[in-house]
Amino acid sequence: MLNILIPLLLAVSLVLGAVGAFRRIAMWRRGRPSPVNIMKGLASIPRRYLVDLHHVVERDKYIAHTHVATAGGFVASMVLAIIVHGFDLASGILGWLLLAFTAIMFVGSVLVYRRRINPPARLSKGAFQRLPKSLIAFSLGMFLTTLPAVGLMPENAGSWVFALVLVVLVAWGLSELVFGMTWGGPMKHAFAGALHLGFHRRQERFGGGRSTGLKPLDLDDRTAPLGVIKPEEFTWNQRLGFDACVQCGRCEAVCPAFAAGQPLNPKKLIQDMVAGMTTGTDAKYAGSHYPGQSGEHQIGSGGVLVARKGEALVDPDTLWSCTTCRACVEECPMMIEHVDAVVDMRRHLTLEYGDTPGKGADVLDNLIATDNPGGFSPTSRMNWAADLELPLIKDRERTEVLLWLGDGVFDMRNQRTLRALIKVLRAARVDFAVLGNDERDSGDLARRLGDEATFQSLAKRNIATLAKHQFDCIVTCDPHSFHVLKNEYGDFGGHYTVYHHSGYLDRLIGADRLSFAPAMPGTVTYHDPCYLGRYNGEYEAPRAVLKALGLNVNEMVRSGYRSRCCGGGGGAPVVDVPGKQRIPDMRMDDIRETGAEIVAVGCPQCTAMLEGVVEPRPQIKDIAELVADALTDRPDPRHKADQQEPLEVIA
Amino acid sequence: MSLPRKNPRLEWIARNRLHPDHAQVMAEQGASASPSQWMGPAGLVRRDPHRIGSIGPNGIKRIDRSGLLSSQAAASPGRQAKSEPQKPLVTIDEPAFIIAVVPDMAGGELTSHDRDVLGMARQLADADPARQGAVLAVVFGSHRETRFEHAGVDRLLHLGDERLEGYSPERRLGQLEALEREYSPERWVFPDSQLGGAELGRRLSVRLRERPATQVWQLLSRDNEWACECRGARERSDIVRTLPRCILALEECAEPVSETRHEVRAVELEGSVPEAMIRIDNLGQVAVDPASVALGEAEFILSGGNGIKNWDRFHHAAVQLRAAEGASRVAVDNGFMPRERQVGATGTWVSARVYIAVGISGAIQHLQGIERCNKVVAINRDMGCDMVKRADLAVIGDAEEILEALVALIDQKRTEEARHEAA
Amino acid sequence: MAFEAMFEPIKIGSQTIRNRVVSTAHAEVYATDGGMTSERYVKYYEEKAKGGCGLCICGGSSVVSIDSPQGWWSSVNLSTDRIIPHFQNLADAVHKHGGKIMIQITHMGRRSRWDGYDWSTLLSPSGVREPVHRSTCKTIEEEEIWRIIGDFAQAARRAKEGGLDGVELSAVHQHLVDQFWSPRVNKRTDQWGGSFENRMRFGMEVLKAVREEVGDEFVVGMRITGDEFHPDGLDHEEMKRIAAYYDATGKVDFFGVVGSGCDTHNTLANVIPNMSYPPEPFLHLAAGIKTVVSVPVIHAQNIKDPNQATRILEAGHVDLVGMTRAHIADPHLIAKIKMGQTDQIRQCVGANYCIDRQYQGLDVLCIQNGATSREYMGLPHIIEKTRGPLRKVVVVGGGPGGMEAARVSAERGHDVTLFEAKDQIGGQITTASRAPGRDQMAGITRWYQLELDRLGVDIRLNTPADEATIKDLRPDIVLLATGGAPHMTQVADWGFDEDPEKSLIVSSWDILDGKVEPAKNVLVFDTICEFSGVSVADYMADKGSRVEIVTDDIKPGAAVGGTTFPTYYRTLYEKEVIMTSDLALHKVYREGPALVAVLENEYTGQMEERVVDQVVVENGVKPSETLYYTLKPQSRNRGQMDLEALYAIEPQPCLSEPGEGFLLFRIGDCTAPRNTHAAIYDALRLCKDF
Amino acid sequence: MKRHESMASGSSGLSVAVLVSTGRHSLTGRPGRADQDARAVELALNVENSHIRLFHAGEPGEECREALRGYLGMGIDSISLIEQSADADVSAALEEILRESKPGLVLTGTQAEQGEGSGLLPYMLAESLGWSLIAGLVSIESIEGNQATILQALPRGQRRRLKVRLPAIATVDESAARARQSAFGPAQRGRIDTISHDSSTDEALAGLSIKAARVRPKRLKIVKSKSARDRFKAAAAKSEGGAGQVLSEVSAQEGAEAIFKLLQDENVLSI
Repeated sequence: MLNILIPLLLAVSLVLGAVGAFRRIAMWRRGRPSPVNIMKGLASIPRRYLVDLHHVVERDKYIAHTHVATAGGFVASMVLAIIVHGFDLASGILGWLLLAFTAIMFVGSVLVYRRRINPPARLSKGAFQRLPKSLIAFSLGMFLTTLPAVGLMPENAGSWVFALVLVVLVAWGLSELVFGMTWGGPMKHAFAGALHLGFHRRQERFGGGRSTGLKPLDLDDRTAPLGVIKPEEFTWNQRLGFDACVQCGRCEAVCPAFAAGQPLNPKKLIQDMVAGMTTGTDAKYAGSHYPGQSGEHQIGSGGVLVARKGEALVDPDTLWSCTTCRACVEECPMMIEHVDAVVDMRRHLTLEYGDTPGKGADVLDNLIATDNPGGFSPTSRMNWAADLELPLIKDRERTEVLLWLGDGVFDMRNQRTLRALIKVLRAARVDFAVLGNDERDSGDLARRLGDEATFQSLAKRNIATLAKHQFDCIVTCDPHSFHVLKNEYGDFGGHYTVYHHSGYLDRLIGADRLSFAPAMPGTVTYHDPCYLGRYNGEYEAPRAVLKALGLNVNEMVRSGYRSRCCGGGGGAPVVDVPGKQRIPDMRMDDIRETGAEIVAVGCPQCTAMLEGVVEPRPQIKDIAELVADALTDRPDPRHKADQQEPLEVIA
Repeated sequence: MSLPRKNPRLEWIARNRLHPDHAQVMAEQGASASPSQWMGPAGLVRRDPHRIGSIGPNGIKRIDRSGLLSSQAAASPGRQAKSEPQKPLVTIDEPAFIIAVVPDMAGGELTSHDRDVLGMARQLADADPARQGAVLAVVFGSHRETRFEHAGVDRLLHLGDERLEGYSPERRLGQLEALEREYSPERWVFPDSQLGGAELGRRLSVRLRERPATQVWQLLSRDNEWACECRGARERSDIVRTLPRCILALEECAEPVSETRHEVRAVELEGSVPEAMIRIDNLGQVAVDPASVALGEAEFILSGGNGIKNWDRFHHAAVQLRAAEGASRVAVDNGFMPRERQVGATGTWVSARVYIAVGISGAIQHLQGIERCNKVVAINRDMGCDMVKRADLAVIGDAEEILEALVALIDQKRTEEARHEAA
Repeated sequence: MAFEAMFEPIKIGSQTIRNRVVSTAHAEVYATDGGMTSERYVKYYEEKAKGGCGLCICGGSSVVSIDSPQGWWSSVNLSTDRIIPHFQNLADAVHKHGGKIMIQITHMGRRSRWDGYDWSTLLSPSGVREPVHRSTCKTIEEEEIWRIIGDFAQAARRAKEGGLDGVELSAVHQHLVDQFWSPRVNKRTDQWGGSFENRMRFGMEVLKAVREEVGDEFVVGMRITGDEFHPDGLDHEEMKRIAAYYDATGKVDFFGVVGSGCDTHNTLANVIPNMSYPPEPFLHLAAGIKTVVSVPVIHAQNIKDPNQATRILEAGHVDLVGMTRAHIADPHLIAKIKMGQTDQIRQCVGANYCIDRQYQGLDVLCIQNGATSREYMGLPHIIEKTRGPLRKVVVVGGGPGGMEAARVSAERGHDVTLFEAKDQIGGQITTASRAPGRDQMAGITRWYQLELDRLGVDIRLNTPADEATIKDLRPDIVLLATGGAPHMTQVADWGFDEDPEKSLIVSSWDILDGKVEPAKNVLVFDTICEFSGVSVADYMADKGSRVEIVTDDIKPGAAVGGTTFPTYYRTLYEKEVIMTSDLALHKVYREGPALVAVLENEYTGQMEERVVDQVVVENGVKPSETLYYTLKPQSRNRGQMDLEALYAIEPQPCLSEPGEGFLLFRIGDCTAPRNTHAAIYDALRLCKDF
Repeated sequence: MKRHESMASGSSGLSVAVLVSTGRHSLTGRPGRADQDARAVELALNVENSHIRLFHAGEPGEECREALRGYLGMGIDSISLIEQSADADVSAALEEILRESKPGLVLTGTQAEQGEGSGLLPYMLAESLGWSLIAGLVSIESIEGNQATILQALPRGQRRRLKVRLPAIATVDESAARARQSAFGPAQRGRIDTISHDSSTDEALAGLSIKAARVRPKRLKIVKSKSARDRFKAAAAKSEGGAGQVLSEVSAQEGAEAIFKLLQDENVLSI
């Protein structure tokens, strides 16, 4: 009986799976087009799965091992089962292999099961609570079914009842694991996830690459939608990506807004995107909600994801709570792009409705009228430096370093950082110049607030200005400008070598162009700015600079790629969505835990946010300030300077 | 004052320092009329230096060491009475022309803006001695201004009709048209202010088909012809133009009249004024949240200082009075009030109609910050403090008790009013 | 950004000034060695530049000619090329921090003393004597006029060669240039006097010669008055005409405007308005000048607060604000604004200790900041945390010495407890601030209160410390700053008794503190002649008493400085207080309901009496020493301070010596009665190394 | 008049015309919405059941269009741009347009950000059309029939309630609710319909000389005395009122009554 039923079950499930797959793909394809290379994409899946994805999964050893055992065991078992049972080729090694893999899978499944007893809050329940049982059913069923095939058990051993039990077990397992995969069960992640790896909209992320710049909108095309409000307005591969979500909740666990009690949960957001594509309701969602929200939500009238008035799946405040820190993206084993989705929807709210909340409207108006978010006169950009006699690039034929000052020029706190940086550059005799009043806001803030039009206007004008001058590289102490200049201006024809000041200072130190007095006693910790770390992968240079100063960095628990945002990114302080606590306060608690007296930072936003925490608290110092404080006048400067070779990286 | 009684013999002795009785007479004379020096029982001379000298015939303190004139002493020394010097009165009986001014009269009194505008009108009226003009002020409704004469008003047209009381631009326009018919003023001058002048001035200008000069901030005299400089484009430009007939002038457009008094001769409209078509009904002023108004702009401020012990009660009183809250520097430094509430030279300059200073002694910086307040009320324990000297009304006593009584009084009036309305 | 208006750069001539804040010219009294700028001078200005000041104009009344003696005020001497290298040091020090520095140059004419140094013959257009300096002078001759014009040009050249950014020609304070301008002084009938043009001629020739010598790039400004306030002097309209006249030449890069003349004691007090004046009392004069000139206008006079400065600048009354005394009190004023620490600014209270010392030929010091002008000695404006052991410091007494000791110790990072017997800190400052027009003194205390709160000092009010409470805290260091009490028992015949009912005399403290109500007829006997006596007389007269203030010194308030006694005199005379000198209080006795005070003439011994209701005695302070002598034997150092270390601004050796028990020091009036500055200075130099 | 009433309160709702001008940013001079006019549009958008039309009379050009897009971005479909020469007196053209389109309510800013900025235009239109005029409108509370209840701005943040007969022309005060954000999408899609119209040259304009505004500091205390000592005293003395009434030794109740009376006399108590 079994040798008829099992192949039949296999066949049926495969057919059903294929049908489901077809329907699912068709559903994804209802999104906007996004060109991909199908064959290349498909071919890349195994390597991306085994290397890139596993790289992320491996951060949690328990689940990594479990996943290898379960998923590896299943894939192998399934293939072998088709051969062994479907084509009745049980003889020899294959049957034994199948037994071995189902056994491995069984062990994995038990581990999954154990995980699901009192699971951490970040994990969704619902259908996912069933999954370990299905896994066990499949592995156990298939193991037992295979025993006779290899001759460990006599054919027709046991009663028909036993056989029936086996069939039910296998059927259960197959339905969950094979066509459940394409019909929206919890195993959907395997199917969608694999394809998502192949057709990811940021192909650069695989193989150790990095792709963090936002994709531009084509503003000249009057028919193209401005951002996203309906599920179909996402590109098809974004939709595919949402569907890949396994609801592991790692994003939720790292999201600063979620922790602060602001109404954002990246996992729920992705699930809402899925609900938008499929059922239109979050009734079946069984994970944590957006903080402060509960109950069921339906897609809004007209099929919109976000409602301006009334209700929809997503509240605008959810979108505006995001600091665009990319912690969720960094942590996602399925490599889903949460931030892109957030910004896409923000774009629609801002560009179509002018619904930027809080001080957003003022800031954008200022950027349009004065090229800086504070609304200061553009001719007063250099007021802060009247006594520094900074060389203007327009007076120079060429310069090694173009120092991009950023809007921190209007902020008295950041002026101290800039002064420190200039002191250091002068001590190292760096040939630098500034744009002066010709500089404009980089456009970062406008872009994160969804105002792509203002961003592009600023970007294009900045690029035109930069094109007039000759320089080897740009140095800035603002990671936001750094990111935009480095990663986002390229789409508009601006390609530059850009350094964050920590990176540049590291090079100067490496080239022995700076000398320091012995470090003062005291403990230091370092806070990674999101736009320097996760966005640009620069974790080492700032630490190297601190080390060169003789400072020992007491690392925070959350540092490096897992650094917690200060709360200052993505325009979050501008829109200021209320929560239960403030993100910078949480970050300051992280800092206090280290016992550090000084927290070294490398971003004007971080400085402002952390200094906003009420005293007593550790001192906040930019890396440039720490370097400037430690400088000693070099002996015999002039002589050495004359023979100074330019830094090879610059020349 | 009684006439001094004279004794020629004693006077003679007093004048004659060689007379044997001289010293005794001098002492007696002094003793009878507040002695400055006499012999004490211990045989030591006793002096009262405060009594030395007397007020001489010029009203100036005089010390007569010769003793020659001392018997004529009229009054003992004391503070000289200060009197306001009388300014010359200007009368213009037959003016060559009329400059009509329509002041805002906010609160029934000339505002400082009104005085500036009257000052400008004065310049226009007095420019040519050969052709002396008169300034005619038009006042609608009731008023309590007593110093028109010091503001440069030659003629006063007081239209006391109660229907002209309050905001009534259409009726007022009708009256001004009548004035135009009867007096044909050479120029019309309005304060360009939100209090009414800006609106009424523009209404009249278009009615008279005159293109007015608006936001005029100074008069210019060019080749014997008047010109003016105006603000344009929302404070962004200055416009120089010849002076038209209708002028809407900004604050500080001219110095107010300060050196002359004027006649304030009452005039009336002879003819009857046709009933204006009324399309706007004034439903009255609306209560606004004092917190929505910037401190520097607030109309009514309750300000607290060192003398406040219970700040909760102070805040409660401010809410009840519907007054904006201010504070002295000391109260802010001590952490009882936020920095942005600090009034004074080192904080915010305020210009309230009424400023109540509770328990504020009145540091000189604070007094500077309230210089532009119309009425200052001091509630203080210390009668000698500078705030009491500055105040228009000072109540000496326990600040909290007085505040509490005031709040209770207002509560009571409000309840009465509510009952009245309900009835 | 708050205070934006203060931070907008401005061009003066060829120079860009980084902000709108100026330390205007004042006599520092620090130049040495024939008028050369010294290290002290350089460090004093460097500190301001470091603190962010935009422009420093140094060297008030720096002389260009040898017959304008510089020695009396240790001012700078530009009559010799020897000055040039000194200027180079000064310029480098200020430029290093982004500041600009110019110097005021002048010939003081008659406004000086002749009885010393080279025994110069002073000069003036018409030989009219100057009251403030009691100086006679000769009438200047044509040849001398041309010599001095040349001296001005040479002095400007020296400033330029020394690397300074400009010169300010002083035509204010009745120096030679405005002596020519003012009809009060210039009675000449030749081409240098009479008509407007003639009176202007000397200044114009000076300006031309200077401009000729230094060229167009070097900044040349003028400091002028806005109104002399003399009936026969220059009034505001005349000054506007003068300013416009010089401005029209295009040779002047800026004008500094000061309200009031100053050739009498009374007008002199206006020039540096003390705490009794309103804020910026003479701004209208500077604003008036600004309406007629085309170049930037600087105005100083009672501008001390960033809000005030911002308001003035935003309104456009003037282009730059002078915050000179504000910088003496806190040279880091600008830096603190930029750091968002405006509440930490030590604000000038207008005590005029600085300028009143200057008029006595003493170096300029700040009543509340012991570090100012002592930068060269290594006294810090910013106290750094100690790297040594953290200690328990107990300070007893919350007067100026105690407050500064607690502040400095806490800044060092120590655990500080401050005991104060009264219900508020401040000590004698609180008493002093009760007199009319002296309330700003309390600003000193307010700053300390804010700082001590910020630093987390444990302040125990209403707590008279005794041996037990102190030792309970297990202190490492005990600092006594317990001050003293009025010294009422010096003459037994005064009839003082601890029981107020029996006592025939009252202390000035009891009156000012409100413990004793002023009576109707009062005699104040003031033998100290400092602020306290005139303050109490003023206070009582203000409350309605008839007051006679008697001193055995040469005049009441004799020891009150030159810019402050006039404001006392104005109010005392106004309130009809009788001021009597040369009489000592011999005895007080009761006669019926009245008190009789027997006074003895200092010079003849003749006695006379006053019949009054109340006799108030100001006889200074008697130190409170009880606690000290209780603790002394138990302390490690037996209460002794190492004076060599103290005066050399070095750590007390006992701090680094091992041993059990606490160290004991006493500072301020509980040692010997001196003044606020002395107490603060002692506390700073002692505690900065804890 | 009859026809107007039907326009103002008919079933089709109130017809609101907003006269908008081109603004200039105060610091950079870049073209954009004029602040008060944008507030007028905002007010119009908040009138329930209304039909809104925007008019601009002026010289068409890129800057003008860019500025007008600012209004379109508020969600307005189209603006009628009445072509006029740069030196035109636009009142005649606007009068004609308004006469034709018969709105129930006309809203516009109090003062233009460019040109003379005399704020006279709405008065001229009201006078020549014979409509009501409201100065300093802050908010519209209700519209019933041909009557509107509105709040008018007074200095120091105070408000006055008025009932006005429609049709009316209202100048909108700068303290009215701020205009909504102008969004890029609708700004790009909205139409600017050009209407040709004869220009009548504003002859007086040639007689004006216009420059950038000078700084005009507020007047400081005036001390004009001819006596040097009086000037000196006035400058150096603290401000004292002098003849104030001092109530000492009165009960708290009596003190409170005296203060209450003063507050009533000064009309600062809202009871």
